Amino acid sequence: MRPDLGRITMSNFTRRGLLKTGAVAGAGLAMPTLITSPLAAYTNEPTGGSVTLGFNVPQTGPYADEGADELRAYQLAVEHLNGGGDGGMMNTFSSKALKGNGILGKKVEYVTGDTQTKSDAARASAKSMIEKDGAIMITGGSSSGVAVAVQGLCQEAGVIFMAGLTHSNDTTGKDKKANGFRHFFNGYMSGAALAPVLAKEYGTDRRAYHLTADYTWGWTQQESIQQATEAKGWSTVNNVLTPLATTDFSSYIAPVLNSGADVLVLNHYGGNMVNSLTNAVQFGLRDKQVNGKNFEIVVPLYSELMAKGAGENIKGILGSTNWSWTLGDDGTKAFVKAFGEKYGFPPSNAAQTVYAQTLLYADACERAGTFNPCGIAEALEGFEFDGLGNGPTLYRKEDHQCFKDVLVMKGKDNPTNEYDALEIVEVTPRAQVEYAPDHPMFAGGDLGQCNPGA
Amino acid sequence: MGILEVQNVNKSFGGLKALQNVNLNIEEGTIHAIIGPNGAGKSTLLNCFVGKLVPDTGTVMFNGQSLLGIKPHEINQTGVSRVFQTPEIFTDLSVMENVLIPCFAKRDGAFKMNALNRVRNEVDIQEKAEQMLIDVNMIDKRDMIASSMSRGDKRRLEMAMCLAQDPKLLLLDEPTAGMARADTNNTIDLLSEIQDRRHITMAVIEHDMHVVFSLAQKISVLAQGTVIVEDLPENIKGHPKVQEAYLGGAH
Amino acid sequence: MNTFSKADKNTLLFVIIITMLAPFILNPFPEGSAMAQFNAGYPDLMQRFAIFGILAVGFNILFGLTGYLSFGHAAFLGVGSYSAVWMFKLLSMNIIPALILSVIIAGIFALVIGFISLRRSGIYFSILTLAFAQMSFSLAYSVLTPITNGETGLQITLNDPRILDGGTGAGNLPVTGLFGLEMRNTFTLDLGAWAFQFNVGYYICAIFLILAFYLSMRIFRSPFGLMLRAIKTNQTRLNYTGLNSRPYTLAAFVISGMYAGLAGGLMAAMDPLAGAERMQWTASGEIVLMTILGGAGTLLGPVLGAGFIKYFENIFSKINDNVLHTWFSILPDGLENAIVWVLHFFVGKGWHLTLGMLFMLVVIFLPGGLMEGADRIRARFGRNKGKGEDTPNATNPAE
Amino acid sequence: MDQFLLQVLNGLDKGSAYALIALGLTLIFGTLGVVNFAHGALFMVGAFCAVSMQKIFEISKITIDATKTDFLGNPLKVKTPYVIEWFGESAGNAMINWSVPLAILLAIPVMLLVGYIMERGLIKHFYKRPHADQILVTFGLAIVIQEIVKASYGANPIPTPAPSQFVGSFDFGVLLGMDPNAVIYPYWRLIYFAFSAVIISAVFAFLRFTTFGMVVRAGMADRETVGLLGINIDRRFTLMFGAAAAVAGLAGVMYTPINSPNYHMGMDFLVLSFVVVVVGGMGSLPGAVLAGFMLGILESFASMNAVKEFFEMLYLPSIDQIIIYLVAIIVLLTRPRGLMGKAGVMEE
Repeated sequence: MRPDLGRITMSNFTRRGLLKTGAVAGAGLAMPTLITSPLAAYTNEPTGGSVTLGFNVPQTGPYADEGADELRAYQLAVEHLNGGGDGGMMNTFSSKALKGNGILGKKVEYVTGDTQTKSDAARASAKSMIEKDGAIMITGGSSSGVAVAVQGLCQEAGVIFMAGLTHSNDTTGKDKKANGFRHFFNGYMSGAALAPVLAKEYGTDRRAYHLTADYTWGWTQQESIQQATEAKGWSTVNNVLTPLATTDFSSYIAPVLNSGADVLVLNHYGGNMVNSLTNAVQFGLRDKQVNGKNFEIVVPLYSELMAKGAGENIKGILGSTNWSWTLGDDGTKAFVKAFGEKYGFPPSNAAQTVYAQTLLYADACERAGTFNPCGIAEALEGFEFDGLGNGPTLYRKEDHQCFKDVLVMKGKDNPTNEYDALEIVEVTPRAQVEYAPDHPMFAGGDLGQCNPGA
Repeated sequence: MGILEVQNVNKSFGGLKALQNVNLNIEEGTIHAIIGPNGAGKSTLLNCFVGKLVPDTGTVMFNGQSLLGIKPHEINQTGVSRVFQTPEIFTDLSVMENVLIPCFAKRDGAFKMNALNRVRNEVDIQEKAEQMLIDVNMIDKRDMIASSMSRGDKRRLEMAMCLAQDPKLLLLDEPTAGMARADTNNTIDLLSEIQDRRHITMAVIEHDMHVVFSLAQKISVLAQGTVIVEDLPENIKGHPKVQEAYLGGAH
Repeated sequence: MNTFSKADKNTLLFVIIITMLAPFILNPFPEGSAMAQFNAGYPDLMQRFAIFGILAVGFNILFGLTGYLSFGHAAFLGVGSYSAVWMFKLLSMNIIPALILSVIIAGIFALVIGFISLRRSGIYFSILTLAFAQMSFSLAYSVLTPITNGETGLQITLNDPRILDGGTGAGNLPVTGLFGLEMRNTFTLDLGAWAFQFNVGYYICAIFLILAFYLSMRIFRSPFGLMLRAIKTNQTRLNYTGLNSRPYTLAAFVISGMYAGLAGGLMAAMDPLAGAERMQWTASGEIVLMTILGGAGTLLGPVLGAGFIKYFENIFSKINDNVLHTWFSILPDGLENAIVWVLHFFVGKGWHLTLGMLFMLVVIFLPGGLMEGADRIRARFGRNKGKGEDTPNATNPAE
Repeated sequence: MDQFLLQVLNGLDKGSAYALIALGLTLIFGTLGVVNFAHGALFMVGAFCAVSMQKIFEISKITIDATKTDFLGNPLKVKTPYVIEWFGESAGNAMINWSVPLAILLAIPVMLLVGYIMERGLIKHFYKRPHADQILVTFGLAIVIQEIVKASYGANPIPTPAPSQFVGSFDFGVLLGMDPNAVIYPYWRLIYFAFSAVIISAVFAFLRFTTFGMVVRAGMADRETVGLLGINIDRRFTLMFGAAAAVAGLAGVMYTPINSPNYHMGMDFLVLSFVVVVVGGMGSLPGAVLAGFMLGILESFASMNAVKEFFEMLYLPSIDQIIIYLVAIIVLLTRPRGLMGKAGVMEE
């Protein structure tokens, strides 16, 4: 017997959830029971009393601490979704679809994996969640390389991807996908938010020297910042690309003072940023005067962990973040309270973004009344909401990018405690960081169609 | 005309003159012994024949072809094989495999060993290798790993490997060093038998005079980097220069 | 015409049976049970076992036979992946042209790098290969972004030309296949509480693994293989046997580079993405670890080592505290928390620690790698040479 | 010219770190014949000695200040380091300020102990094992050490500043009659360079002029003979391993103010330092030092804009990405055993 391949083709990705209940007891080897595809409308359709989410974060490698913080926020979100704890931001969220009884009445379960901050490992981990654990949504990550890679995978597999920390323009630009959604802000928004503040604080007649991590994220951020600052009257003296593996930036920083520049922009992230900033301060750049002005350093993308790693060196340095626990709105307060009581310290902006993403996903399921990725995508596209800490926010239909206020932060001169390294300089209103979906920096991509798998 | 002609070979290491104007002529089909006290330059001379060392000046002609400036494996392909003082064998391989390699090399030489045929399908090669092991009396050890054998066995294995190549000139560096008397005699018998049967020219470095005088048809005596005497064995015994070299005369 | 010994036939049969039945063997625990966490029988991981098996088998032809320790083999894997993805982008989603190109391109790369690196031996050779691979990685990550798409990795997109298939233009991304048979197709056999997954992609990989294994076995038992082992043992004697070892080592290097290229191509065929990290020195190091851990110079060892490392990476990293709590929930709370607290250093985010400790244990107690362990177990149970019998030097640690 | 001078300074500084690690690697390889992949981890452990010293000084008495609140609105816990409590404000603060240099006092015994345990407990059993096994077991050990540090201190870099007296940079330009700010160099990096010069000289002097050193050098040349002379070479080798660990550890301690230490800093350095050792020539101490400084300086030059642009014209963009490896390839192809390697060492 040679079965028709078309009929044997059961699924593109398997769904354990389905099989768990559909299992036929006592089937003999001679007569295997084949489940046929029409039973499932989409990949990993949950059939039991629970639904599984996949939290894919870096647990080893340089971003492990950031991943750990994301994981804490995810666990908190699951607790809140299942009706545990005080409900956190569910109480302040403008949409009231979530009832604390899981998602669509199903208890929320989760699996975790290690991205290792490598696109290969991240995809392997996500695949195992989809194929083995029956995860219906993948979320997490702390670099754009991983986000883009996993987003592509989720598109192929037919599950929703709720991006974690990814700041590259490409995630919702050149590499955007119909099944992927980004809450975090991006390089363009950093530039748009920072430039006016920089012009205000340091004047419009400044000469900037860029040090840029030599890969796509670095390039897009540098391009964004350069464009935004030049629009304010700044000039760009030089842009030097630094190799990925650099740990000691001294040879890149040493020539800066003598280059005629009076501002140094460090387009680095994570360990690279901690090192380049430490090195720059070591050289005493900030104590110098160039062109009759105080020499300044700018770090366009800040995070709490990086600030912690750089210690004293960040004092007075400007940068941007997605969110800060020091904000005063109700959503933020509720989240900081829930998180702080559970873990004993305030959440990072990575934690907030993944918490928000989880809630947004769950809410979209409730509003769509289905776990079908296409239904969810429809519910999220053009969704306007508030109460998740960032003020009124829009999930734009055209590129699945969230638009919300962006914070410009500054290293605090006299922090009162160890979590208080950064202070808010300005909350840049959403209108100021918005851009057209076909902006040249985001061109070249295509969302495609939502893919429900199966 | 000898098969190997060495003329005016000089070799020095730094300030040390290891070989000075060495002249040597090995006749085809003979066993030629090179003797001399320690440090006389015997091994250095052999190294110059196989391409391990290149003489500073002088010529080494084998079968009318210069051996200078060509690589060791190319020298070997012209028909020069060498047994080392410390046996150079494939210690991780079995005895049989050790002998198989020169058998294959003899046939293939250049790069064309079949990557997909099985070793044991090559019946003629197998037979030849077995014959070599029978010749050196090691056929019962064919499956032993070479590293686990005694030094004497290793030496005989190396000899089998060299013979498997059907060399025109076989260089032996102290073939009986460290062997028991019985083994030494076996080796002497083996070498003279091979020489009788296959007419392979041999150059032997040896300290054991019993071996030298049992085997050699001609003897060169090396002292302080020069050949002081080259003559028939019977003339070497009692030669004053030789005695002087060994007993340390006035120099 | 080419007869293998009985032991060899058994080894090959063993490999065929194991790979064909892998969906059963790797899924011993019923769905939903606490132990199901340890099941490895899902398509992605099974594919990885087979692909890294091919990679390690190929690496073993170089390292296990000649003793030349290449620290840059991941470069060939990466090159293979990039070639395959470019074939998907330009030509067709059919895996055949992609695999052919990845093997050829990796072979050319190996020829160039090998030709230069093999001028040196020992650690000098290792560092030369490392330097080439690191250069490839650095360039792929940044400068060559137009070709490699840098940090984010090369993926297929909707507007690729795909001359043979015709660009899809809109809608969903096409999937890789073999004349219409999609790699991602999986059919599931439901037996009681068990669900076994049979994936097209896995079986393609498995067939390639068997072919790769068979070819490596042929090489091991051939005069060429004998020659390579001789190179490892004593190059001096080889030279004085009239043989120039360079062409043989170069051939071994290129063959093993082509194996790596095939593995890279298969990786892309299973999941059309090629990332630069695939070429990093850590990836090369992983290949070395797999081979030594399993038993360098043995036939089966490298496959075992590859499976061992990939299993840890994919299974142990996913055990989080939550899972631990479910396992020990029957225990009294205090004890449960204590056990979970201890264990959580070794699983989940601590899986590297477990792997590091296991490396040490294996190397300390099993100098011949896992194969030595297997041999010892076989000896213990008195089963005489049958399956998995290897070269005579199987128990000698490789250098 | 000024740029050139600046990059020479940079290169010497980068080179110091490379040379120190390569020196330790070569000591272990040369004396014990062991390829130690855990050497980077020893460097990292040294760096975390500095972190620990700082943490020790910052162990605090916690008092509740009811007048203030923390971020959750609970009464604020005020921390007063015990060193301030015990030694008074100024002395206590000075100790915290000087924690990195003071960490040397902690690092020496810790590193000697770590080295001793490592050699007696593990490495000893691997002297006769193949190099591949040594690499694998020390690599496994490196992962274990690294993961233990990660579990105790986290993955994020931990700032360990130099004493405030050394913040800022020295202006060589003014000294040489150039424009101010043309050639500036941070004080701490100058100290690091001087420090490594002292350590390197000390190691060489020790090997050259002490009996102990002579025996070790003899042992490096011919272990068996020295053993036959009735000298307990094993014990000396253990000490040697401890000393190599201490060199790596001290290099790590002093490095912390330059870059905040993190748990994987050892791995970041490891491959590079192997390249340095091999370029210098396996088993050669002067070779290791020479190659360390040479690669440091070349790497610094490669980062200069003019150099980058020049190579871009030759279709070699981002030369700084690959310079080290390119140089390694060129050196190894022109000099078979690196700059000063000995024949027959690790060549099979």
